[in-house]
Amino acid sequence: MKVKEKRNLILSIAAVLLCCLYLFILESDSVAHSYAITIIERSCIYAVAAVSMNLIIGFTGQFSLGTAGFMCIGAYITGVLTIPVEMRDQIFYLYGMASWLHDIKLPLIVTLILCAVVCAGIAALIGWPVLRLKSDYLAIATLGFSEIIRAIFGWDGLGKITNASYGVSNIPEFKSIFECVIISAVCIVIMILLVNSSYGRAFKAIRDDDVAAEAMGINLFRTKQLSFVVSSAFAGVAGGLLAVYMRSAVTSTFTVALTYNILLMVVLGGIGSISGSILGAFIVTGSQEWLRFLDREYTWSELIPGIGNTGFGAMNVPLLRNGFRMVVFSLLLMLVVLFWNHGLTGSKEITWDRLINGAKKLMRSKKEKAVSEAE
Amino acid sequence: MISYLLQQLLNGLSLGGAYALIAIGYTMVYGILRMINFAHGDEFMMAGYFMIFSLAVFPWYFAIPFVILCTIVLGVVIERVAYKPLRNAPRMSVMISAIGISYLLQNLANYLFTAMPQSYPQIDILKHVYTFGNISVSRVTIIAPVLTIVLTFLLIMLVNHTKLGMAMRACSKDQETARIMGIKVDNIITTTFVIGCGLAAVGSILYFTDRNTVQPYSGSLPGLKCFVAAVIGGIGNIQGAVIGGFIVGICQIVITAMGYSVFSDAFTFALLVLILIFRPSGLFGEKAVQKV
Amino acid sequence: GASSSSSSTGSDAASGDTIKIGIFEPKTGENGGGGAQEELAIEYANYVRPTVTVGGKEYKIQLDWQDNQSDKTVAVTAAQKLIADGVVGVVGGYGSGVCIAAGSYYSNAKIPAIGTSCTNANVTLGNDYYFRACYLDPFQGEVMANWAYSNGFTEVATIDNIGNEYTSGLVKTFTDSFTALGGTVVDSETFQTNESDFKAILTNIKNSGVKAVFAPTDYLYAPLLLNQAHDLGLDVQWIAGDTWYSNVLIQDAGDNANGVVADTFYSEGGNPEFDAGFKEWLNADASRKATNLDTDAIVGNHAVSYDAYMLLCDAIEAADSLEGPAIRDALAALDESEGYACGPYKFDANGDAIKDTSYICQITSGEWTYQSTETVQK
Amino acid sequence: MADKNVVLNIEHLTMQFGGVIAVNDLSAQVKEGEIVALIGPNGAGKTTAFNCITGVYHPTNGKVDFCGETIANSFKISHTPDEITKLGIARTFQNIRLFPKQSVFDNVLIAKHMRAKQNPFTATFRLNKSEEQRSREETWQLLKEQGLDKYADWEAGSLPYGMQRRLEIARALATGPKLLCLDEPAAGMNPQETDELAEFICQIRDKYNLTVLLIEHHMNLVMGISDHIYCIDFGKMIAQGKPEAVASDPKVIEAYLGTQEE
Amino acid sequence: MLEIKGLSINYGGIEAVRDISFVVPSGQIVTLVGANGAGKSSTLRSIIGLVKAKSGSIKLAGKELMGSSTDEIVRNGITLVPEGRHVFPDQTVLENLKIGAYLRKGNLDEDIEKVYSIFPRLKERSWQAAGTLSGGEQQMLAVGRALMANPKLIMMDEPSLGLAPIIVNEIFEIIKRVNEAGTTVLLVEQNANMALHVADKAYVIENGRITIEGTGKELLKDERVKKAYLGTTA
Ligand SMILES: Nc1ncnc2c1ncn2[C@@H]1O[C@H](COP(=O)(O)OP(=O)(O)OP(=O)(O)O)[C@@H](O)[C@H]1O
Ligand SMILES: Nc1ncnc2c1ncn2[C@@H]1O[C@H](COP(=O)(O)OP(=O)(O)OP(=O)(O)O)[C@@H](O)[C@H]1O
Ligand SMILES: [Mg+2]
Ligand SMILES: [Mg+2]
Repeated sequence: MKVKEKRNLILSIAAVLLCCLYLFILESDSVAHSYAITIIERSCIYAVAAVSMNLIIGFTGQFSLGTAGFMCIGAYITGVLTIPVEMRDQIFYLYGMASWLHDIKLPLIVTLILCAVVCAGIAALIGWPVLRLKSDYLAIATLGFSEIIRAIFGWDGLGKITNASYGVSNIPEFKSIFECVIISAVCIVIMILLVNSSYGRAFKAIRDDDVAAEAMGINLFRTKQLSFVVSSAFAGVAGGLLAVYMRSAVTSTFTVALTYNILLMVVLGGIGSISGSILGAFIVTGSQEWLRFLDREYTWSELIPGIGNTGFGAMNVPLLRNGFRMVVFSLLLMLVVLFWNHGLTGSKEITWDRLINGAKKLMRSKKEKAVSEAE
Repeated sequence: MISYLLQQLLNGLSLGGAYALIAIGYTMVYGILRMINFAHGDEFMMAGYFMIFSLAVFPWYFAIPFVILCTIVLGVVIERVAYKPLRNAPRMSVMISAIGISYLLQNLANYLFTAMPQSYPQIDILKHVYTFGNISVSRVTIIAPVLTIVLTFLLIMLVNHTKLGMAMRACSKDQETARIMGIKVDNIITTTFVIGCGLAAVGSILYFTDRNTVQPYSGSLPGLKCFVAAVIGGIGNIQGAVIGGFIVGICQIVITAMGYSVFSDAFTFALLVLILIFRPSGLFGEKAVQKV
Repeated sequence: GASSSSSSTGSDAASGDTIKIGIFEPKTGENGGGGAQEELAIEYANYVRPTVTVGGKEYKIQLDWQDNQSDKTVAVTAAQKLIADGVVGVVGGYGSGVCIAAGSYYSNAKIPAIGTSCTNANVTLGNDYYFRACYLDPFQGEVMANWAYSNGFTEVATIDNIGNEYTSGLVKTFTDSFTALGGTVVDSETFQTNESDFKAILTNIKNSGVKAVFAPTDYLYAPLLLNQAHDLGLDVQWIAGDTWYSNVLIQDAGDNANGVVADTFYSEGGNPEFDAGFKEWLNADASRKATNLDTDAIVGNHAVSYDAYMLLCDAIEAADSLEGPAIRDALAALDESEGYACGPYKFDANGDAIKDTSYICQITSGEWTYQSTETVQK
Repeated sequence: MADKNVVLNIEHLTMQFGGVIAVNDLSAQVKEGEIVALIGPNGAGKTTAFNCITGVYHPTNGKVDFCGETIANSFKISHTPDEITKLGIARTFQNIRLFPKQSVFDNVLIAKHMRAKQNPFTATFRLNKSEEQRSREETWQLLKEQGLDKYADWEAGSLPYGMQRRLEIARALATGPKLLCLDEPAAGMNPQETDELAEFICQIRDKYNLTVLLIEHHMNLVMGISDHIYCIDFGKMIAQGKPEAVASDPKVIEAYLGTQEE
Repeated sequence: MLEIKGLSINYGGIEAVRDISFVVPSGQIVTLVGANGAGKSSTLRSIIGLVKAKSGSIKLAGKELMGSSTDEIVRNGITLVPEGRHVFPDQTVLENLKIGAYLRKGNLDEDIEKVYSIFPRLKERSWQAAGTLSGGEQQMLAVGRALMANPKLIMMDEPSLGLAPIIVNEIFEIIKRVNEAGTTVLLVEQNANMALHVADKAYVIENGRITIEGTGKELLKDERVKKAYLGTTA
């Protein structure tokens, strides 16, 4: 038992160090690696959003679809408070920026904390009426709130503060990839700690059977509220990070489609599994990028070397053209859902034990195959 | 002024009628599978494309049944491929499967028909414009609400007073017991999709005839709005969906006409949230009583 | 994993004797259609001019297409992908929003970019590396206001798409200029992106009794507006921006499109040599023509996209270098008149092409016809 | 009025759902340390009465006092189920309601959440180590006492049915109740298992100083262990008293037991 | 009438039923008794095709049913009164009865009257939504609904579960009456005492295996059965 724990600790530290090393390599020549860096940054940010959504959907069993709305709040707060003062007049050229706000510029960390606080506050307000609803009704109501939030930010009446739906641009980018990765990691770690605490157990109790949970002395409303508030706060932070990543914040980014996308990551990774959500975020973001090659038209000669540029070689590879990537992506998605309908991690955390056992099993089956073939 | 109001009311009714037909599809599938068919809006979009291609070949009186048929086939195929294998899977997976299909249809449409809006053919008999003084209405504006109400009436008769309807209601409550009664549950579910998609196809004809272009994302926003309409009416309830559809359509017109188009979607949602707070399962939804 | 392998190709932009030019256009998403048209023109430009000569050596130009999906989040990644691929310059794109989102990445990577039809001021403002081949919204707005007022419309209504920089910018400058000229905007209606039911606002406009409507929306909405207006019996002069100048409109809106007035960067016939060449190329391949919606009509987007590519090539040769800063400087200093579809080019301090003419066209009996050339003194 | 050792005092309790009067003017008392049974035909309102006591429903009329404090009455929505659990009433459900996917240990541990001194902040940042430690130890202790410790790592849903019933009772005990309310604990058990359950209930009563309120249709169990029986029909009390007295009451026989007893 | 041979059922690796064989002769009442989780319900559910069996054969009057879908099996004249009643809650009593006869064509009035005559209570309540009936009434309805299919074999899964003693007695009376009217009954019960009293033939299932079999009377006297299933009062 002890030995195993030790092994796991060592493995974990090694994994973290390896990741850091990889990041250092990327960081050392950030221009050359900019593509990898953006993918990692985007994945990290989506991972925060996915874990926060998993907290409320997967762990507390409350089907809330308000994530995009809270991300919108976070993004606008971050945007408005971090863009360089000298750029502001130019960005707010349509409405002019409110004078009291014009000269307030905060460091990123402070704005992110502010995002969390504001989103938490708004979540507490929204949660009060909405969390009494059940399953799909809760989903559509939160989705509705998210759209209302989007409309408010896009309203020209607030143009002096938010620049309405034209959004804010020129947000200073991350100083280094570490800034994004570390902030995301801290957010996720906090959520992991919460989930594994006594409150996390209360969340799961409500998810599994709310009537029984109540009979165990768990205050349904307050506990749901806690989960919703924390989840929304981190969704806000994720929104803030996304704004920095995109260097702009516009309402049209934070549509229902964004929520669906994050839900996709959560379910694909495995509902109720944090490691699953992170995996989901990286896979969904990554695969959309890695499949990019499908969008180009190729001739056969480009794919198969040495076949010459004439005749068959000059013909286009069928299917490959504009838009094919997304078709393939949706097909892959369907395949995963149909064949791993409990998500890639099967709703359980990925642990070293599971990985090692899996690897062992794989080895064994290979060996057996080899043996049987030899016979 | 009166003519102005009347004109806006007509606008609202025709939009509401198309919404109502789509909302019925959501409600029926939900009622029987407890599943939000996110792909429904995109099936509706595909029906639009089907019309473009079939009208290029057939006269309208062949094209319309043909489009309805194609949409039904599409819906049934989707049900068989993407939903049926997940009958025993967690609810969330089915939902993601639906979202996946929705992506797939959009991307496929994008791939096959490009992102450029394609012009929707004019069906002359629908486009005839009547003018009464200051009011102009095209025939489709009048047909939409009337057709909706007739179809809804037929549907309600079907569900409440036929053996098929009885089986549908049985499946919606308890599929396993329905099986024990000898009901072919899969066939009943297929029938539900047939009806839902058929109505979506009719809705799409009414909707696109008024809008003239189809593009791969044409289905997503009306899809969402009709889903909201279904929830407002109490999801699972056919009359509710129709009334929800009209409410959403009329509200949208009113809000836009008043100059608050930024809030036209938001208002729909605000209305939804309000209704849910006071009636947690929609206007006509059954109360979810949990007996402990 | 896979990301590192693709990014490792970053430094070999000029490997062997090819260089890459990035094409930053939406292939999918709401502006996918416009993007496709521009891509076509760029492809043609590449066909016309497949190489550049730098330092006495001839480099083959390879086009690196990246889809920005008309989505600002994706735009960032697409831009990064281009940067990672080591393109020497970027051409594109359709829609200002995505260009604004991606712009700072190009400037950070010191890669010059030339906007095709992104007409919003913010694309180039404060960005040393973004240039633009087309004119700006304020200019367009002014042109159309002049046209409207001088054609006897003193009262107009406007239709604005909230959240669309292009439309809002145009409506604003139009309104400013039009009121300055002495006209009044009687009714200003708005709608949200993705809306497809305009009957409510059209009924309002009908109720206001105006004779002309300024609706510089994305193309997407044009047939919807025209057809629904017809159904409502709203008979007015439609005035729009460059996006409406498209043959598809005639196809989509049929008779209802008659009378529409739009301005454009370029009107067919402006440069017969370009027209003929492009049409020949377009007709040579059925799939090209299909992408152009089965017509060989030439619109403004074609012309500016072609020009943007040519401008970049000219700048590379003028700089005689494949380094970003050098090309940028060459672009800033460029003053050329030969070889472009839309006439001579010169950039101002912001990087915007100095343009003082716009072509106004009208649909008469199912065809775009040239109406007048409007010039505005800056 | 309230006798010193009356734990639960139900006065004129009435619960109406639309037209159905499920509980009709029911008054009853439960004294400390007793096992009190509530019997009656199906749909008589037994579970509904339980639900009123445990705060799941708010009665239309009447009130319920627990240890001198009013926990339910018609005019103020005073206590939610969790508050009532906190005051010391624990319950089980007619249809087992465990957390089926969680381990047996976690099922019991969750009951400790309510009494632990913590807030989300301290819990998240592990500033409540000692509290957490104590909850875990107490849970172990309880599982051992109930003979469930060897199943601690099992998923609760995979336990044999009888064990699930037992776990549900253990989980209720973990909330530290004074009054334990059991709703048909023997449903779906065969006579043999029912006998074992009877023994178990008596054991825990003595061990934890509990008062037990019980709904049951197995007459062997009810007659064997209860100190006092209330019999209701159509929400109204029709008989009460010692088991023998109730069993021979003609009204009870007519409405509930039936004539032919074996 | 029904012949089960070597039936095994697996739930993802867990063997719920292992290789059991038994027969239900025509016109008799056969009962399966056993502890919780012994696999009784699983057996019934696989007979009617709700659960796919791993192996074995299920023959009704010589016809193999294994692998057929539930509705085909029901068509062959078997019905199940499921564990926990499962009436359709927001349809009326009458509608529930009509659904019971879903596969049949023609006039149902006669059969409905027949069911009403067995359960006069249901006639009084014929317009009430089934979900609002009391437990005992729902149980009657579930049995009545099964009878509407005019089955050759009716299977009942714990019909006495959670019912008041008086109704338990009534239910067993009904079982006898149904049987006398010519329907074969396969009964699963926890209440072994009562079940064995009405049964012509009985099987004891333990851990998915049949361990004891005999007539009802024999099993009532069997020491092992007494000890394990009948409790103190037997
Ligand atoms: N939430 C509810 N809404 C409507 N009616 C209800 C509700 N809960 C209970 N009832 C009705 O109240 C009556 C009493 O139900 P209750 O569950 O208390 O009976 P019970 O005595 O526990 O019966 P059983 O022994 O069958 O469990 C029944 O007629 C039932 O239908
Ligand atoms: N859907 C299922 N998935 C997994 N295991 C199951 C499932 N259904 C039943 N089992 C398991 O199969 C075994 C037999 O269950 P079954 O329901 O047949 O027992 P039973 O004899 O009817 O018991 P009871 O008297 O409780 O109704 C049990 O161990 C049960 O946990
Ligand atoms: Mg009860
Ligand atoms: Mg059973």
